Amino acid sequence: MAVKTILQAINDALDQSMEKDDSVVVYGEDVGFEGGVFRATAGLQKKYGEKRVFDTPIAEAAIVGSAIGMAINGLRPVVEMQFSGFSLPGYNQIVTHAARFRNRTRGKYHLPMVVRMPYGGGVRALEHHSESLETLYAHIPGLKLVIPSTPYDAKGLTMAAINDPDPVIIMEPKRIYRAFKQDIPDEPYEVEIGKARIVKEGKDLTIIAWGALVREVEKAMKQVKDVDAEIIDLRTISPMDTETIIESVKKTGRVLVVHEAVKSFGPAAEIVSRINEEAFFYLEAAPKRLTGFDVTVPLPKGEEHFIIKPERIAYEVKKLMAQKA
Amino acid sequence: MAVKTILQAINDALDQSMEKDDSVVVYGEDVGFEGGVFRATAGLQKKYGEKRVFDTPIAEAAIVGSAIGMAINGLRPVVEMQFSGFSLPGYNQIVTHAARFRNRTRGKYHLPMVVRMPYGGGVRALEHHSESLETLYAHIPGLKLVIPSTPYDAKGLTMAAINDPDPVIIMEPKRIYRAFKQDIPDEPYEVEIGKARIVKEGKDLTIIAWGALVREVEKAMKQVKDVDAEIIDLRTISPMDTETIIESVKKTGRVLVVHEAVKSFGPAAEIVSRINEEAFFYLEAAPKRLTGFDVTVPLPKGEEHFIIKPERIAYEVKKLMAQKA
Amino acid sequence: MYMLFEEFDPLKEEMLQILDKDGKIVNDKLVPKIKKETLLKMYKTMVLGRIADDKAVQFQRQGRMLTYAPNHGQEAAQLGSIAAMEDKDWLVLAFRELNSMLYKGVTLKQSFLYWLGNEWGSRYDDNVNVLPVNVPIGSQISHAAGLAYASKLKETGEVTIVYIGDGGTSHGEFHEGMNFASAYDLPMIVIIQNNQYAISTPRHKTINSKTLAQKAVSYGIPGIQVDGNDPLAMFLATQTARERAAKGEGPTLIEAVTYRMGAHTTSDNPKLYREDSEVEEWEEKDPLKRFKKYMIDKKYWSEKKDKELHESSKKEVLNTFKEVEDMGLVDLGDIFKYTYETMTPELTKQMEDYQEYLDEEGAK
Amino acid sequence: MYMLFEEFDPLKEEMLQILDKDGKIVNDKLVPKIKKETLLKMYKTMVLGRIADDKAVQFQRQGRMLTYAPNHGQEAAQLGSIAAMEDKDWLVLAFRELNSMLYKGVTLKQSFLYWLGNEWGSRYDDNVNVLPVNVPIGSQISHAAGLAYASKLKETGEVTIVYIGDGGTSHGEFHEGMNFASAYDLPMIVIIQNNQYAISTPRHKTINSKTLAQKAVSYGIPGIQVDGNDPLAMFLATQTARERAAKGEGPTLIEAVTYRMGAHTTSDNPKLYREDSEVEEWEEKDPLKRFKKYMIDKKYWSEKKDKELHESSKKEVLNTFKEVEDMGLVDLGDIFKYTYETMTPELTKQMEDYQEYLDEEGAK
Ligand SMILES: Cc1ncc(C[n+]2csc(CCOP(=O)(O)OP(=O)(O)O)c2C)c(N)n1
Ligand SMILES: Cc1ncc(C[n+]2csc(CCOP(=O)(O)OP(=O)(O)O)c2C)c(N)n1
Ligand SMILES: [Mg+2]
Ligand SMILES: [Mg+2]
Repeated sequence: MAVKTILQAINDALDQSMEKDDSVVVYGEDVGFEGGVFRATAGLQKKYGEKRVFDTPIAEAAIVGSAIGMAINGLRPVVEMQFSGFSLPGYNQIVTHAARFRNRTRGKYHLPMVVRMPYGGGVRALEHHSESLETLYAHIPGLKLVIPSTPYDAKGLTMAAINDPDPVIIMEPKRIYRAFKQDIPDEPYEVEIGKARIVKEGKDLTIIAWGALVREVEKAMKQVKDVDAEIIDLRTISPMDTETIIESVKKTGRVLVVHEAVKSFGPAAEIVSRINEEAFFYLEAAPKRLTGFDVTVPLPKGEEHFIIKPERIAYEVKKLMAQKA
Repeated sequence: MAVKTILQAINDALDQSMEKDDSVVVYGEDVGFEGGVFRATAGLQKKYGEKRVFDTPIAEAAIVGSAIGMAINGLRPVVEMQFSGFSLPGYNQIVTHAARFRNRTRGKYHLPMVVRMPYGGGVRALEHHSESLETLYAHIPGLKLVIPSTPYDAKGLTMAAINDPDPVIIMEPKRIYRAFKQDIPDEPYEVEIGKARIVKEGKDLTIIAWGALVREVEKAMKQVKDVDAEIIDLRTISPMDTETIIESVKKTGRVLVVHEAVKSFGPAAEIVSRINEEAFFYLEAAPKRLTGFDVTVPLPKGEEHFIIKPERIAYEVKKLMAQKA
Repeated sequence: MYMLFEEFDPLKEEMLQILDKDGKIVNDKLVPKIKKETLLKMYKTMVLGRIADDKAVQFQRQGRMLTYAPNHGQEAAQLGSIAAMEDKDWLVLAFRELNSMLYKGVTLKQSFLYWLGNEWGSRYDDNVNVLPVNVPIGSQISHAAGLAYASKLKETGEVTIVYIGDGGTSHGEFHEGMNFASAYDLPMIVIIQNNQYAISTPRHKTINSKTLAQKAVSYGIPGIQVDGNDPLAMFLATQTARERAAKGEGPTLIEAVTYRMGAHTTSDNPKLYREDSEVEEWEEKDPLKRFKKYMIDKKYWSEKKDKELHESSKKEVLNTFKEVEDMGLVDLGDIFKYTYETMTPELTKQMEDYQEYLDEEGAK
Repeated sequence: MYMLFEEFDPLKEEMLQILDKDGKIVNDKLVPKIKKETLLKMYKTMVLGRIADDKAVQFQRQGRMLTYAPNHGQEAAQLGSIAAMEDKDWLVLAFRELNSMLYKGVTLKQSFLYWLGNEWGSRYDDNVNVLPVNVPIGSQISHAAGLAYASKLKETGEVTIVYIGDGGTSHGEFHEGMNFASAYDLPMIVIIQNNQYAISTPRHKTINSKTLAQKAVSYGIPGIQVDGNDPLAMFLATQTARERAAKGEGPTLIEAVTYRMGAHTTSDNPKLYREDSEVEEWEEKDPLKRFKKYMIDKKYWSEKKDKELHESSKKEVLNTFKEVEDMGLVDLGDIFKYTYETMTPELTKQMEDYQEYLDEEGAK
């Protein structure tokens, strides 16, 4: 066991995966020599050489597209998009190819590849560095989308993603890259993709969050001592662990979904709809979405209002509890 | 008045907009000389010249990106993506720029531009010609997304989109491009963006659809004579006419949303969530989504199962009515 | 080193030709050594490809085929290049390469199945290193680069050949893939089938460079313009490029100057945008005609054999199409089963719900 | 016609230089005629830009600036080119063009406001034809093409100048925008600021072509490599390109060979990936030093004036920064008001709900 940040845990996962399996290659913009702008890939090029860890041109479509070719030809590429906002030029490759090769070739070619991307706001960054684009990936059949919220999960989900036979997108909540440490196992391990984590059991209401917001929910619930919330860290956005959500809601009857992505057509809508489909008559109050506003993430001098703080979560929890059944 | 198909109505709208306003330009792949692969722009180059109506390289990012520059510099570009599946290489431009220039420059530059794209299945086409990608555009703040279901609306929405001060995406249900005709006004007119249309009033349940599926819903309800459904054609996916939906649901207490886009994280989820937020205690049954499966639209030999037919709508209506409150 | 690429400079609009339109050798020194059996395989594939192509268009007119992208006229561009590759090499398609596919082991049945709208048509045999038809223009170049990267890393000696159209070179994906391949000196060959049109749009309307081969300059790699209707010239250029690639010296760009004799696809009417006279001019440059003459001159072939081949090929085409036509719809399960290795709970539920609907309603 | 572009052939690795690193004229015949007032404006802007740039880095170290992309070393590449443009022309930015922005009428206040994270910093004055900082690499090229298309259609005589980095040329968006502009002969000038690095990645690691200027060949347009630290050479190349553009002959690609003396942005540490000796070598080629010498030699300038200018510029920078620093947060309403011309009902509701939260909780 060793105490690690999320960033160190990711580095650990990449390192151990490369060590174990020669077919793992890691690349992207500034990923090689420098070890990435956040240093998630630090040290890897030195250890595994320039062929397995390398810098690319600024060309997201080619980064994803080449990974597709590599995956078909026996490698397990793990590529980085420098920020999730810059994954968009590679979006065509991800949607029309990465997500589809298995189905298109009726299983002849499948793509064990991983696309990592730091995402989310709260780091006082300029435009396109703060987006939360879960929906764009979760809506696409053939992709998996995972988001860790702790160092333990960061390592385990990254290793699971690399071992997965299908393409996995990892959105890394960069706001908490170095925010805290956790004692995690030294040896390789996986966190199962498709399974949520119950952060805290409770009976009064269900709060669903992921990434950086899990901690904010935890902080919030310390401010609302009289409410016994069940907190679920979704961990995998797609395929979603509907079962865990439904069981919880059946127990609590109330639900708050918290995310930083913009509200309309955002991930919370899917969660609310699944709850409607499978636990409608258990609901004692209208499910509530607490999300980013339907605007471009403001630049730092306005981000203050956009970021979801524990106080606002607490406020919504109280309002939700006040609704009578 | 003249009897027109949706395709002719769109052509009419483009023609009259170009006639009225010299700043309107129309371009895209094969849009000029040939008049588009569906012939939506037929005759325009001859009438308005090669400078205002022209063929472009196969380069969706440049098509959208240049439209942004033109809109800033006083033109009103109306560009075509040959199929909505091919809008993805232009998606980065649409999301990071088209949707944002007004906000980014605090109103100095705004973009009166239109991106037209035929969309949807049911035309026995090969891959990437059948997608329904509403969510990808509706989730992006700063964009508007409209989808006509009749010749009348096709002309009126297209003209409204061209006159709109903000970027508008038009998804054109190509399956019904030529499926039927309607008597529509010869003179220019607009259909207001952001307003749904009540196709048929009713009291038993609310069915929400758009594009090619509106007619399928109508056909379905002829098969279920004992149910008095209120049918809403959403027309504008974003910004959504929540009010019309909520009023209807408050009256009926039951709701079925029908769309061809894949289910998970799809547009129906947003509709269901809004209903939860504003009419929860009026609901007598769990809102139901009848949508495409979470798969790549099958090629023609499998599309049969994917396409939503009136029989299936009728089946879901009956099941929904059987649910007791 | 690769004199060929220095000798034929696209910036001077020099074009490599060996076998002229009348089947005469115009450049003796450059005639590549091609094994007889290779030439025969090329020729036989060309005949089968031509017949399959023309029949497919016919079937479509009869309402028996959905859509189809004809190759007629572009056979030499495809066969001349693919024949210079080795078995282990990778083939990455655009969508108009029936002849390269057939040569490389995709079956006619699979190809017809694809165009009839069945995913099983892209499930090529295990040992066939061919990626499926690639619909989003330009995006295949970086797939090829990725395959080539893996070959290089694993030191397999494989080289990847990838096709694209003239129109496709305008796409951003072309540029990124080319640059990526050149940055790492990947073993890759890019064939631009310049058939003069992108659907209705003539190549010169949207592309300003005199040649397409000169786009190689942008990537610091060799580029050469070749008579795409000349199978020998295509072979030589590709063979030279393959040597270069195999030695680790990187990718090469080959522009095959050719012509699409038919429609863009069967839903297109080329009469709307091009002159008959232009088509007739290119008819003269037909690759099959000149290849046949060359084969007969070389005594590898005869009119009699040709007649027999035409008959057997025609029979093969008709039988195969019939077989494919009779195959019907895909299984319901297939629609769901291949999205992920393991079906997700949600997908399983969707399939079951739909099955329930079929069972209940089908019963009525 | 445009002899300059024929004389300096990037394929032969010829580079245009007029004023060498010591401020000596090395190419007498080519010295462009530049009005004294223009030269003075260029020089004054360069001094202000240099000081603002260095201060911004300092402010950031003091925790007073969020992030910043330094221009130090690239001033001549920017000012030499922008000064050859006319008032009505359009300027399209990448993100490292403080000097071009200042020259073209963006205020220092606006620029600081932007880097401090306030959208109002991109709300340039009405008569200033400048597009805001463009973060997604490469995507600005087609915006420039669109502006230029409109200029051409409306026959306004405007020309658009657009900047991009060396790394940016690898992006698909660069290719599409360039090809688009060349296809319609648009009045547009593309300046590649080749500062040798894309963040940590040296230009030669990911780009195989000997020069970047030669990428023009791909679009059938002129390309020229210029000493980017020489304001006179940059002026001449841009002026010539502007003439060409204004005559309707299409775009030109200019590679300015320069160097980023500072970090990529203030969150980058270049010591990790480059040698001090390299930086020192480029220090010798400093554009400001040589420009100053030229101005003094020409008797347009003096040491005394220079000292005064440095003092007044420094004061301006400090005062402006202080002013901007004191501006605080943006209004809540501004976050919502500019997404659409008219706020949508949903957005209005979101704003009201949030305001309600602020009112209720703020009160406590
Ligand atoms: C990204 C993308 N945009 C548009 C299309 C529609 N489309 C199909 S083929 C084609 C023209 C291709 O021209 P070219 O590259 O010259 O190939 P050819 O058809 O001549 O073989 C177009 C525009 C597409 N398939 N992909
Ligand atoms: C599409 C996209 N991908 C990645 C980035 C992140 N990024 C910002 S600057 C930069 C390097 C740019 O290098 P270059 O074009 O040479 O310009 P320079 O910074 O040297 O001025 C990168 C990769 C981005 N802004 N946009
Ligand atoms: Mg073509
Ligand atoms: Mg650079």
